[in-house]
Amino acid sequence: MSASVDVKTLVIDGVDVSARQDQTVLDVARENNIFIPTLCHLEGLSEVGACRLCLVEIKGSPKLFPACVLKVEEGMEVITHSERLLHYRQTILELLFAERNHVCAVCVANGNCELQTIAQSQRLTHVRLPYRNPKLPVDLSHERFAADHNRCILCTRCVRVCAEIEGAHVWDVMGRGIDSMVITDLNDPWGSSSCTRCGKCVQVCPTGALFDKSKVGVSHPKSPEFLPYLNLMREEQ
Amino acid sequence: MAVYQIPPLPSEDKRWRIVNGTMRRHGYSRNALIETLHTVQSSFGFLDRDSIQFVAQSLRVPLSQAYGVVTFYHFFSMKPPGRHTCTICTGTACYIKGAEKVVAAAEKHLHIKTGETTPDGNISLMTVRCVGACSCAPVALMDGDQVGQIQAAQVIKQLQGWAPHE
Amino acid sequence: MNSEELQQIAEAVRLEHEKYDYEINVCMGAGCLAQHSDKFKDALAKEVESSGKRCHVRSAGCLGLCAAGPLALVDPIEVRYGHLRESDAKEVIASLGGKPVERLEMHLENYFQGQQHVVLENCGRIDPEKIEEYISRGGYEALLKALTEMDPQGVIDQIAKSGLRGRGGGGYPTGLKWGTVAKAVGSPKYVICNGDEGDPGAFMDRSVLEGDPQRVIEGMVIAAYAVGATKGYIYVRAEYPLAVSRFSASLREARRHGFLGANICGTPLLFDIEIRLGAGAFVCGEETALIASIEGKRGTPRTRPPYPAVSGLWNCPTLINNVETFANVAPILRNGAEWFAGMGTAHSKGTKVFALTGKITNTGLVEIPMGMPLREIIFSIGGGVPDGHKFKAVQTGGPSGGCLPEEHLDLNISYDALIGAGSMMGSGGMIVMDDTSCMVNVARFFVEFCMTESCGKCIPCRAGTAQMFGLLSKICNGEASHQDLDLLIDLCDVVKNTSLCGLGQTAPNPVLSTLRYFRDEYLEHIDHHRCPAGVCACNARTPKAELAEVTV
Amino acid sequence: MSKTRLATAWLDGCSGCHMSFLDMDERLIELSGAFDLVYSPLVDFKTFPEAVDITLVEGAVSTTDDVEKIHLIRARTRLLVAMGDCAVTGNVPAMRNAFGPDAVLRRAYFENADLQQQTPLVVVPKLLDKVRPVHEYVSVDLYLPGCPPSAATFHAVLTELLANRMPDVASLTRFGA
Repeated sequence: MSASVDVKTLVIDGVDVSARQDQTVLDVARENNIFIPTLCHLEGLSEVGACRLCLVEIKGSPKLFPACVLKVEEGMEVITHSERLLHYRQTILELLFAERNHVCAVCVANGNCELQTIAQSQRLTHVRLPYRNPKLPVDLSHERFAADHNRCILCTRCVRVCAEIEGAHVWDVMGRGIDSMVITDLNDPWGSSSCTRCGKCVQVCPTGALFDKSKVGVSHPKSPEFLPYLNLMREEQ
Repeated sequence: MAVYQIPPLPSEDKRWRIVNGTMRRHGYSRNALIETLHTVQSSFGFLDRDSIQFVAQSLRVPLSQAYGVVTFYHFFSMKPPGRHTCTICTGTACYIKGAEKVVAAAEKHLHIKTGETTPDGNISLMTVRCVGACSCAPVALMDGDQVGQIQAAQVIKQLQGWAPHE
Repeated sequence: MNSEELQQIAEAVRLEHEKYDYEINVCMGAGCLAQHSDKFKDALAKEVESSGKRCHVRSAGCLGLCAAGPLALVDPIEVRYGHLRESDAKEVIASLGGKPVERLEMHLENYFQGQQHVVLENCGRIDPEKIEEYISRGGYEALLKALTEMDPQGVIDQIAKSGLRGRGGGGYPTGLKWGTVAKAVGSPKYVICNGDEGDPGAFMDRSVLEGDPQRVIEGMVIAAYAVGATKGYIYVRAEYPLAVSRFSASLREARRHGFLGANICGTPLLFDIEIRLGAGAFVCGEETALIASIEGKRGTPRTRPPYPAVSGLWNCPTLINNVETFANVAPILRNGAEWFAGMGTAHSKGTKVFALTGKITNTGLVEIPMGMPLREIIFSIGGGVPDGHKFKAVQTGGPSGGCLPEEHLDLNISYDALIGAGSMMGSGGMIVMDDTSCMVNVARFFVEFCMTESCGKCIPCRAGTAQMFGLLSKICNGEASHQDLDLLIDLCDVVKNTSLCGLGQTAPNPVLSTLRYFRDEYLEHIDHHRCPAGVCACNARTPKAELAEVTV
Repeated sequence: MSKTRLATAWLDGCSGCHMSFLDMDERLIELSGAFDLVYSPLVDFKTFPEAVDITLVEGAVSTTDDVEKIHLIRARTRLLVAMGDCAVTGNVPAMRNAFGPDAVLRRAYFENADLQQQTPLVVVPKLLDKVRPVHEYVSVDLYLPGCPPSAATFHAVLTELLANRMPDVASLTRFGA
């Protein structure tokens, strides 16, 4: 990195903070221990700005901005928590819970699920929207892992980690709209796909959609922390 | 670095050469995926596993990405079409002029839902989001020929005309 | 190609035309072709031959009133015929020099009075497949003028001064966009013409591409010169096969005449255009989704900034304008920015093409100066609502727009006025509804459209539109409560404010506008389980009735 | 001050919430001075009484019987608490929604039955097409997610409710807790 990086100062939730010009509001907020909920964002992967949970207000604009892709600007005044944002975040979480069959009580990720944790952090105690209860497959064909589409929130972390980090691009999204689904290869069973069995997708999956079969019935924490480190190692090489 | 080999044509079928021609014209560039899929569909009538795999591997596009593209665009079909196709426009102008009733009548007559083909493979019933002939609403494409100001009875009559003669 | 050569071509066409006393323009638009206008044209040509009359029969572009097709326009006597059959050819030719054929003639004084044709000036009057005919009507003069008399910044200044705003719906100032791309760092630069007219109920772009394709090419080349682009793409819906084939042929013609390729018009300008086919995805009208689609990927939008002007196709600076926007470029340079700015309102200049359809007497393409009251378009040009029915609403802006009631008919058409009333300009669909339409059902229709067209990338649009559709269906079926209505209104707010792209951000508009103007219809469905227009199958179901039908 | 009239009810659930409620153990005795238990599957009242202050409802609405019960409960209760994930979200009972009730009955009474394969038609109430959380039928005043909510959660919530305060549920429990 060149020595002459511009430094910007801005205000987040009333706190003066400084940032490098190439940083996002989310980066700076996290550096300063300001919690902004995210699901599709994961340090080490490209940003898609799709989960809309990190939307923040900027003073002077009626629009909301996703903090994960919002670059800092001099003098910017960011509000990360307000009644309005809380309501939007809760509703987005409700939409996620009602979209597929997230039965926390019998989910392999219960207690280690980012969706579940964020729902609690956003004070969500029930879902006003009718549950859609779609009939979705569970793919158990892989020797080590399994994919339960009932729990998938289409954050596409698996797609990105497989394409960007592992370089295999086995995962992608098929269909569109409410019928979208993550697939391996030509919608083949995971077990007979070109999967390299590296398991990165399982580690980055925020819910119980992708899991290690050996962890069924025991606690199944995910460890996506390897990503930034892995990227650093690559840059060094 | 290993030189990438374009996979051999899946069969002797001459249509594969047309498909290959499209890819060659675009220098086997990855961004020719959609153009090539159009060629496959216009040559074969639909896309199947083999054709998607052939195109994806020829253009060095990941299989899942190619499958994602095929299923994203509604113009692409992964089912072989019937001998005849009745496509009813469900754009706004057609909706206002009662296209829904025509669709319902056709579904009832053929005992299939839109997007399906009769079990004997004779007739496919489709809907389309606006063919841009809104002045003539409601509009249907009967085997590709545009018919304007359609009424249910008229469409049924045409469908009856397509019924196989024993 | 220089201006002398251009004049020679125009002169040759004029000389050719002087041989004739009459010219009959037979519409070869998709609408008329479907009604066999080609057979009529052949019959006409045969008849001319045998009659020995000095008459030229031309394959022309869209004449506007597709419902009355096949259509023909007789020049110079300005007689319009409709509903033509092969057998009518003899009579039409025989009448030349005498009285027009009464039984076929259409009397459309009101329809044309008040219209002002800029974009459509050639539509129906030239053979779209003959570049010479386009040139004979002033075609490519603007390009030559730009290349020989103006520098790129001068072109941008003219476009900016004209006040032209994007005709695809958003209304972004065109000059400003061009200026941004021109200043953007990076090469190559691209020019993209958005012909993905996905708005159901609109066919302006289709008619321009089929009826006057060279005009769009000229606009794109001028844009390329202005912003410094070397490569262009036009993205056309695969549902428009005729437009695709006409445009392909026109590209070849333009290349042959040196308007595309290297050294355009003898200058160092290098630019060429490639066609890319859409594949049935409304969301590809959104510029970042369209770019993804040209790159051969799923047409999912991405967050902006960066805007395509800075980082677009293959991360290079990219100018994206819609067909109608490009079609306005040549006339502006030809006639001057002041001429264009002289039409329209303070902030909406020029003309706008609308596809007038639905429950209206004269359905078809109309081009009117901005600022015209809706009432004039619907009741004067459009001839009002037929069959003794009562006007109820006019829908503009497609699935992103809204429905305006009677009391807003005196609104003057402009970008800002329409937004103020809860609708939007959109690409130009204008659908008239009468008392046989249920506004809740209309809202449900549009939400269903957005639901099936949602790309699925962001959750508010993906699941939000599906939930909105469910709630609207419940209302239509007469099964909803006031709580459901409140939930629907809340969802509209969330989807509008949190969706990633324009599709989701505007998807609630049809619901919000119908709620604003036709709330009583919603309440009628909820409180009394009945549909005032008799469209919805309200079966007055109560929770009790639901229990009774449960079986094991 | 008169004691709070408390009730608990059991729709389609596993009774785990009631078990967790009982897990309050000696704390239950401590709380019991403040309420009268006027109806509960834990005791032997036959009908749901009038003028109940607080009712904790366990379970989702999945039969015609549940629908009648929940409407009756709502009509006679001042503060209705959806207790546990089944009441709040539909949870495990709602997993049949993707398959439909027929598939469930076929599995239970035919495929897994060795003798007398038949669908029971009397005594057992009819299954609804879809299993729904309580708030889709009646308004709910407080949601207590968890499968089951822990005894500590129950204690904290009841302590607040009995003191006429609304508890801060989100800090105590979550879906699947």
